[in-house]
Amino acid sequence: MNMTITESVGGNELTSEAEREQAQLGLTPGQVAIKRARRHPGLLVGFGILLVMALFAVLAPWLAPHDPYLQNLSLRLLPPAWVEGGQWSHLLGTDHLGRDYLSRIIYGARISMMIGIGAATIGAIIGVTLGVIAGYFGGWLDQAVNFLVTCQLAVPSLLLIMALVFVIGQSITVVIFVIGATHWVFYLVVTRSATLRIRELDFVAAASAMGCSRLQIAVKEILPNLLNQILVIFTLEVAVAILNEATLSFLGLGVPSPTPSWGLMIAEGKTAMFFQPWLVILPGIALFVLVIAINLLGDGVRDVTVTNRRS
Amino acid sequence: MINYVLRRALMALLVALTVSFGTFALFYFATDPAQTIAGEDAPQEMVDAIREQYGFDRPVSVQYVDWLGSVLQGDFGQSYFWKQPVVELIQEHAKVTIMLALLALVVTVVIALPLGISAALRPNSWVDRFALTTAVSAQAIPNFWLGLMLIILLAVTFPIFPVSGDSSWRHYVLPAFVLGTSSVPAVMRLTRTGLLDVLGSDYIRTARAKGFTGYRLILRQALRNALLPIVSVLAVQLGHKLGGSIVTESVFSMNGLGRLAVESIFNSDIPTVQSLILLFVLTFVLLTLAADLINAWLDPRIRMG
Amino acid sequence: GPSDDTLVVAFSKALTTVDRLYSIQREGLILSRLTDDGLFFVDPDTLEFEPLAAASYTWVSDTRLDITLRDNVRFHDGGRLSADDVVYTFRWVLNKDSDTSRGAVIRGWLDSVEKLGPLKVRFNLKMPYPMALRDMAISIPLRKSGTYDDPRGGDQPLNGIGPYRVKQFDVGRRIVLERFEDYYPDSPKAGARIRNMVFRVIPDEGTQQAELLSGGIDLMMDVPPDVADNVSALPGVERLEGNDIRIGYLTLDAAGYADPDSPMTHLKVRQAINHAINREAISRYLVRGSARAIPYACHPRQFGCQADGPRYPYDPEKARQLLAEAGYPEGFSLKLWAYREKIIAEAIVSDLKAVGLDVDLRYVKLNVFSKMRNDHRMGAFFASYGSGGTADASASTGVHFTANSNRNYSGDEALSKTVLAAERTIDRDERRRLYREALNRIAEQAYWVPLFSYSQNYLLTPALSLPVSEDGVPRLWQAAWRQ
Amino acid sequence: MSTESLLEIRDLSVAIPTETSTLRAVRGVDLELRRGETLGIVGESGSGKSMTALALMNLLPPAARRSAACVNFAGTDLSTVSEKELAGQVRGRKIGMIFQEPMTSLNPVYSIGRQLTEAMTLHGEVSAAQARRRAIQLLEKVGLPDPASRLKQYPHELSGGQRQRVMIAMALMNEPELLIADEPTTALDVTIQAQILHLLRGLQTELGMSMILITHDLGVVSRAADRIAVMYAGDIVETGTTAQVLNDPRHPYTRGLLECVPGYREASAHRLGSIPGVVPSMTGDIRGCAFAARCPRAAEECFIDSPPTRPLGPARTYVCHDPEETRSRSLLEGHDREQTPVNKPAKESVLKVAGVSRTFSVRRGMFGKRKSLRALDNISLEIRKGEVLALVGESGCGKSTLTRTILGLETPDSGTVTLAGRPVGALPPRQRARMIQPVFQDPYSSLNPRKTIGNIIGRPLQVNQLGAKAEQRTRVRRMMELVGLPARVFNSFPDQLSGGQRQRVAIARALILDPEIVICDEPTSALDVSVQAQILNLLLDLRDELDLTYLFVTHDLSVVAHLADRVAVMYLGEIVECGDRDTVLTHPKHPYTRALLDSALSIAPELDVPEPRLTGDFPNPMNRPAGCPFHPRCPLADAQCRSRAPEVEWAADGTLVKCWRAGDAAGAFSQLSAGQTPENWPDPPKINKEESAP
Ligand SMILES: Nc1ncnc2c1ncn2[C@@H]1O[C@H](COP(=O)(O)OP(=O)(O)OP(=O)(O)O)[C@@H](O)[C@H]1O
Ligand SMILES: Nc1ncnc2c1ncn2[C@@H]1O[C@H](COP(=O)(O)OP(=O)(O)OP(=O)(O)O)[C@@H](O)[C@H]1O
Ligand SMILES: [Mg+2]
Ligand SMILES: [Mg+2]
Repeated sequence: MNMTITESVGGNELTSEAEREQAQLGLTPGQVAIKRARRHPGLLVGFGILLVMALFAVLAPWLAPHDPYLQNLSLRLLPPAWVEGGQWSHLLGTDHLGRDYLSRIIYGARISMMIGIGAATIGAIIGVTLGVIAGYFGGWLDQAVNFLVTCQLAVPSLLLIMALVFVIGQSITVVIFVIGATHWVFYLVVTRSATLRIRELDFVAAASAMGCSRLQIAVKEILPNLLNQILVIFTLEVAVAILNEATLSFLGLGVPSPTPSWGLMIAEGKTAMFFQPWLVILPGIALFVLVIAINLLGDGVRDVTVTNRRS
Repeated sequence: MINYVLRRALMALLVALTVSFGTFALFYFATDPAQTIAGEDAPQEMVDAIREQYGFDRPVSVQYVDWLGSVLQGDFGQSYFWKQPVVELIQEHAKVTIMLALLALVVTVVIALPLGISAALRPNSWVDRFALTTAVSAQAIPNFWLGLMLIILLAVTFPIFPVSGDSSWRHYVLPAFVLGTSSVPAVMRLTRTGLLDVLGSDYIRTARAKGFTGYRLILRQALRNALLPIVSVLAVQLGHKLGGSIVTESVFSMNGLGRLAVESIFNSDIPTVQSLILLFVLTFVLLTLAADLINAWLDPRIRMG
Repeated sequence: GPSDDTLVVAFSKALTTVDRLYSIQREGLILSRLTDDGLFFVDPDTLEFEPLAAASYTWVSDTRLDITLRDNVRFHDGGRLSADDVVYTFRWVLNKDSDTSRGAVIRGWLDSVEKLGPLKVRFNLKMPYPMALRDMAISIPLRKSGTYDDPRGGDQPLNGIGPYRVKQFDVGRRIVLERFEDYYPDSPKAGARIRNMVFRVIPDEGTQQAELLSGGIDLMMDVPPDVADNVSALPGVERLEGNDIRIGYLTLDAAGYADPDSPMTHLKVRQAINHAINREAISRYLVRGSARAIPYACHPRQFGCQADGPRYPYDPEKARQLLAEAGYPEGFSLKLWAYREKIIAEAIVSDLKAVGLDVDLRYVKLNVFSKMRNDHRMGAFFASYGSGGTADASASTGVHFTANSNRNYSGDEALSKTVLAAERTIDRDERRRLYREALNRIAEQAYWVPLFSYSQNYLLTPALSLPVSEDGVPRLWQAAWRQ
Repeated sequence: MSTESLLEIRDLSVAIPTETSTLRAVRGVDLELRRGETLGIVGESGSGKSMTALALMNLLPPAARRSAACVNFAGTDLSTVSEKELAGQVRGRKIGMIFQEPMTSLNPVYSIGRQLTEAMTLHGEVSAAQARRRAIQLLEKVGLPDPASRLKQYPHELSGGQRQRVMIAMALMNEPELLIADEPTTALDVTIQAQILHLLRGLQTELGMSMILITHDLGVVSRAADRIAVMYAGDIVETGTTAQVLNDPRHPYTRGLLECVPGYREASAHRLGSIPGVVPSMTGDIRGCAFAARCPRAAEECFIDSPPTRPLGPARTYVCHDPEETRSRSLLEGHDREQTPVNKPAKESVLKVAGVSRTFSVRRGMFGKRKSLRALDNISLEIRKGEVLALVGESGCGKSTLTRTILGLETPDSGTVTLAGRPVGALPPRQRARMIQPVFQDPYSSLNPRKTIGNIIGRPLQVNQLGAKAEQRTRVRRMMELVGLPARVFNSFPDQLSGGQRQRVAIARALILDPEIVICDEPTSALDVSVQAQILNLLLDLRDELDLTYLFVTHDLSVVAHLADRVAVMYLGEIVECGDRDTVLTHPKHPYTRALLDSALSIAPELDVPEPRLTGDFPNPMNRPAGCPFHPRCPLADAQCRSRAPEVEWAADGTLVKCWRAGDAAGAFSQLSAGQTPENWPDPPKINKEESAP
């Protein structure tokens, strides 16, 4: 079956005019990337936002005004402070159980990032391993991997995730593993095709001529050349995983309550969305900003690390 | 070619069997469908009776083989939960989803292709930047949230469209838009990079050296090449929309396959889940096969090797 | 709306069949009260079981019940109800192959049915069974003789004897009812005012609200209190509130099924948990309306729900102290399972965390929940029970504490004997005594944390008047348009 | 030939803004072209040849900016004409263009016929039928048999040479006045190159076109061009007639380039000349002469002032300060090689290939069946200690597969490769690695771009666990010194090195394990002549110093003549001739060898493009012809050749030949050189041969 994910991710064109130019500039690939990054507004903005949000996530216990789990049933459903009926001690109001919404949103960044990074890491491990194996060893291994990919693609991934979470049970770990275990195709497709291309390159032949084992070649020669692309996919997959978690939680099969997950908060706010719209709008915005920042960063990384072809 | 199609069909079947056995086993070990069938407050006698009646007390392999046997005879079974032949159930729900998916595809194509093409024609221009911004934002907006916001805005605050349901064309506007925009970024980017690649290729330079310019260059030389990856991605997107309209359907309370699938899962309605998976897998494989065949028709290299 | 004399009601879940004999859903019950009559019915005000299609009944002995039918009851197809139809209906239910939803329950106590005359029927019971009338009232609608002969059913979706007849049934979408003009006028349910009723399936609550506001539906049931508060504040919406016989409770694994070393096997721990949960606040702020905290393992409106065993007021200090005494000064980890009312489950979790327990909320779907519960793999779970609308402690206390019940996590044999005895006795005083004994035992041992009774919230258009019932099941045949 | 000027370019510049600065790809080029004349533009890669050509028709990449004082083409100034007019009137009508890459220059999804005819119908003045007739006629003319049925074919069904013919036909559809051919033969095999050049030459004369022929191959221009412009770093540094420039080069760069070509001076007796460094990229402010940094004659002024244009006669100029004080300085530090190791006494063989065959199974297209592809067919070969064995053959004949098999990277289906008495397959990889090492063709793909140079060179030591870390480092440094790499690149990445430097890295990596045998698979074919010369010199020096044995794969016979001791000629997976260099090159016995020799273009301004003796393309190895695999292209083939494959034979002078008519061949060839055509030589392509000498 054809691989159908074809969006291009920083392909290493190993020979190009511009490389020669780079050569004469005498910069290492890393230096070139940094130099380009400095002039890439999307990347800078994305990185900036992400940095702030990551800070919030890490420092949540100190930055959040309240305990995100602390309920006060007599202060339920307060609107944000600037709306009539709001209180300044609860800047963004409270939820159904009288928990401080701002604190929950701040802690939500933690959950989202944890799940995003966790799931993307698991996906990367699975996808890259399978991709390199399929690409480098080929043959029946490739066929087997191909079969797995078809299975994975043919079943709507959300459905699969929901079924798995439903059956295994809801917890953050399960969500991370299930999302990770269903989001490796992109890694696989890209690393497989890159491996296929790289394995034909002469330096791989040179490595086996000097006595490297196949494993050494896969790990030491091929893998380093995939890192850029893996990094780009990783960032994009973090965003995808975050959105997936939110969607899952929204549908009631994500992280368990009372964990402050943005998707869950939207789901909980949904019943009241016509009357307390902020319950839905605020976590949505948080989610949007985080994901857009990650995507900007990912796109940026792709732009600056791609070895340029003729423009 | 027949060979090829057969090979693909076999693959689809294998995939479907693998996946369906997986789900079967999972559900068997983790849920009690009898209770859902009986309902929350059902007395225990009732639950036990149901369990026995449906044969849930038999070993998983027996149940699976049983199911498979009847499927092979063309009988997809009776839904545990809906107490209706699964085939009928699917037929009923498929209408909504097919409609929704096709409309969404139209939305995607109508937004993504012109954007992608104009961005590729003028890289780094404001159109390009606009397209890119659209893509990045559309990618970051949670789909379900967009749906909710649209409901708040266009169904409640300004009641232009109905909040939910699937009984008239107006019910489909918002969901199709929401579902359609979800694949705009991918398709748009692909169109853009694909067309850029083509426009930067040697044969386009040849065409220009022959005297082609402007729209004739695009239409008569570049389009067909640029279409190849788009056909594939659209097929995949359509496949995912058919099966994956879960979120949209639940936000807009539409009675389609996605919702059916979710409810069947929630209710451990195994015959329905199984049949749906079979359906999704076959649809997906057929769509990608169709895309491959279209591509083969478009591209002689694929056709003849 | 009143203009076309059509009442549109929202259902959250789709009905799979309109035949009550083959469904157990609550929606089915609501619908069935319109389309079907049984021999008896539950009086919405007193919650007593009264004759409906039956004109009268007599207990010939503890195990023999004779019933005389009304002579003017017609099926929707015009046929008259006769003893043959009643005998056919019950024999069909008793027949194992018929696979009706209630068959197993009825077979548990009913031995046989005989026709004594054109309008006279005799029921032979296997044992004394006080809930016989309830079962007939709630679960056995009368069917015309021969209804199930044709496996596909007739061309009509349902041939009942209720005040409304089914006109159209789109599975998963809507059900259209029409007033049955030949309904027997001496029925307590006679005199339906609204001509047409439509039940639309709208699973999503937000959607239901929007539809209500825009006039798409006239009535919304089971409205969460928050929503009811919010929506009723808007013009054009009315809110109704009524009792519900449903109760919420926490079951603790006192028997140590899931884990023999579970802290739940300690009485003090169970008592601590009872003290830790602020039922008053939860019922006041979260359940609201007529909801009240309940002290014992039954709904106060149920027959037999009178006890004087220990009560456990909200007292976190005491709870901590009890935990320490039980050997858990630092608390312990606990999985709390739940499948409905997530907010309440969360509130409970929060209360338990406050006394130092590390609680992991496992909120799952019913089929997973019941698998876990039936396999006795839960340490503690939050659940609710509606007693099938029955105002009798047998439906709550009985169901949860008999030895062979999967819901019973007490492992208390003696208790089980007590409740069983109460179910086999016709004598009302003896039954009261037995239930008091059982409820006191449960309270002493703190097998449960009885939480609260529920209330029902309805949202409706102001044009509609709807009397609320005591059991939480809306009596739509009494609905009418305001002038 | 008229002397009327067709094209006059004054001060043409092209600037390409890059991320960091502006690249000045073309800097004030002046050119003139008369009707019917062929102008050759030569220069190393990156010197701006293509940009100049593209600038003429304004087909530059979108970012590039063009400026010119005037581009006067047949009376119109192309620099001021609108894009619309350019597209409608000039491109494809008055100026035709052929590009370097025949593989990618045709649109893969449209048929040949459509692509040919639309070149005419696009401009709207001819009917489809007329265009079709013309297409068929032209395809016939460019030597594609059965042209009518070709029209339905798609580019991928044609070989590279055939595609290039289609490109030529396409460019000629509207009978342009000027044909620009940008490296039309670079990607093709020598035999095909000769055919294409000959074809172009003939067509040009027949149609009275002018032509700009862009190439980096001095041999090609020397034969095909009337006049030459030598380009360096975006500027023309010397112009004149072909004979003038090649026989009496004035610019140090031109002279340097010529010295670098193997065989320019008498074969193999000398080290090649070389130009140090690489073509600079012209960014930012440029002061002085662009060549100064590499010029052996550079004086102070060269670094400060732009060099003046010095006229030497009509249309003969060069751009150089030509400093007085360095006039005596020789361009060549090149010294004669101390000893000429030709015909050293044959030593014992170190590597033996015996009856090796290898068949691949490949699937073509989505619906295709697997087919077998016979890449190596019963190959036997022997490499002796200390010699250079050159392996020549056209692309796809299996050279690389053979080297990979020898290296043990590919397992043969049958036959054995014996290294020091043991089969390679049985040797533990590390032991094998210490005896035999490769140097590959593409210096860009043969180094892992993610590793530093030091790392790359030291990696074999690491893998084979030879020596401690510190020791490895010293060995790497010594090795770098030996191959002439500056120590400062130790921590650089391959990206930061030029092609020549990279190839040195590859050589260092191969040599660090002290192997006996080095397998060089076209180590210089991706490099410019100036760099090729450096590498060839280095390889020969190393051989003498380290007593190495080389298997040198190449398709360039002048390289073979320069360095080989023995030559093996390969055709379609078979060795068809193998023997001492001098014997093989002077008395070829196999008709294929002979054809290869004919096609190789040495620098000889006085000679014309030779008439190709070999028709047809290198066959697809998936459809091997029956009988002698060479017979469809062989001028001498007879019934026997068509039906039975020839056996290996040993000629009296110790050469191995695989040809039924090897005996006759020698005779046939000598007759040929006398100008007689044997019966069975095919007719050369039908084009008008009346051409005037340059
Ligand atoms: N699309 C492009 N974008 C940026 N720089 C380019 C582009 N194409 C070519 N260049 C640069 O312009 C300069 C001249 O390129 P040009 O292609 O004219 O060289 P050339 O002499 O034709 O070389 P070759 O023999 O490799 O074809 C080179 O430095 C090259 O790197
Ligand atoms: N791994 C492979 N699978 C299938 N076919 C192959 C493989 N390797 C080589 N071939 C085919 O074998 C034939 C010989 O290839 P090889 O690379 O040895 O030729 P070559 O003489 O080195 O050509 P070039 O001069 O282009 O490098 C070619 O037709 C090639 O397509
Ligand atoms: Mg060029
Ligand atoms: Mg090769």
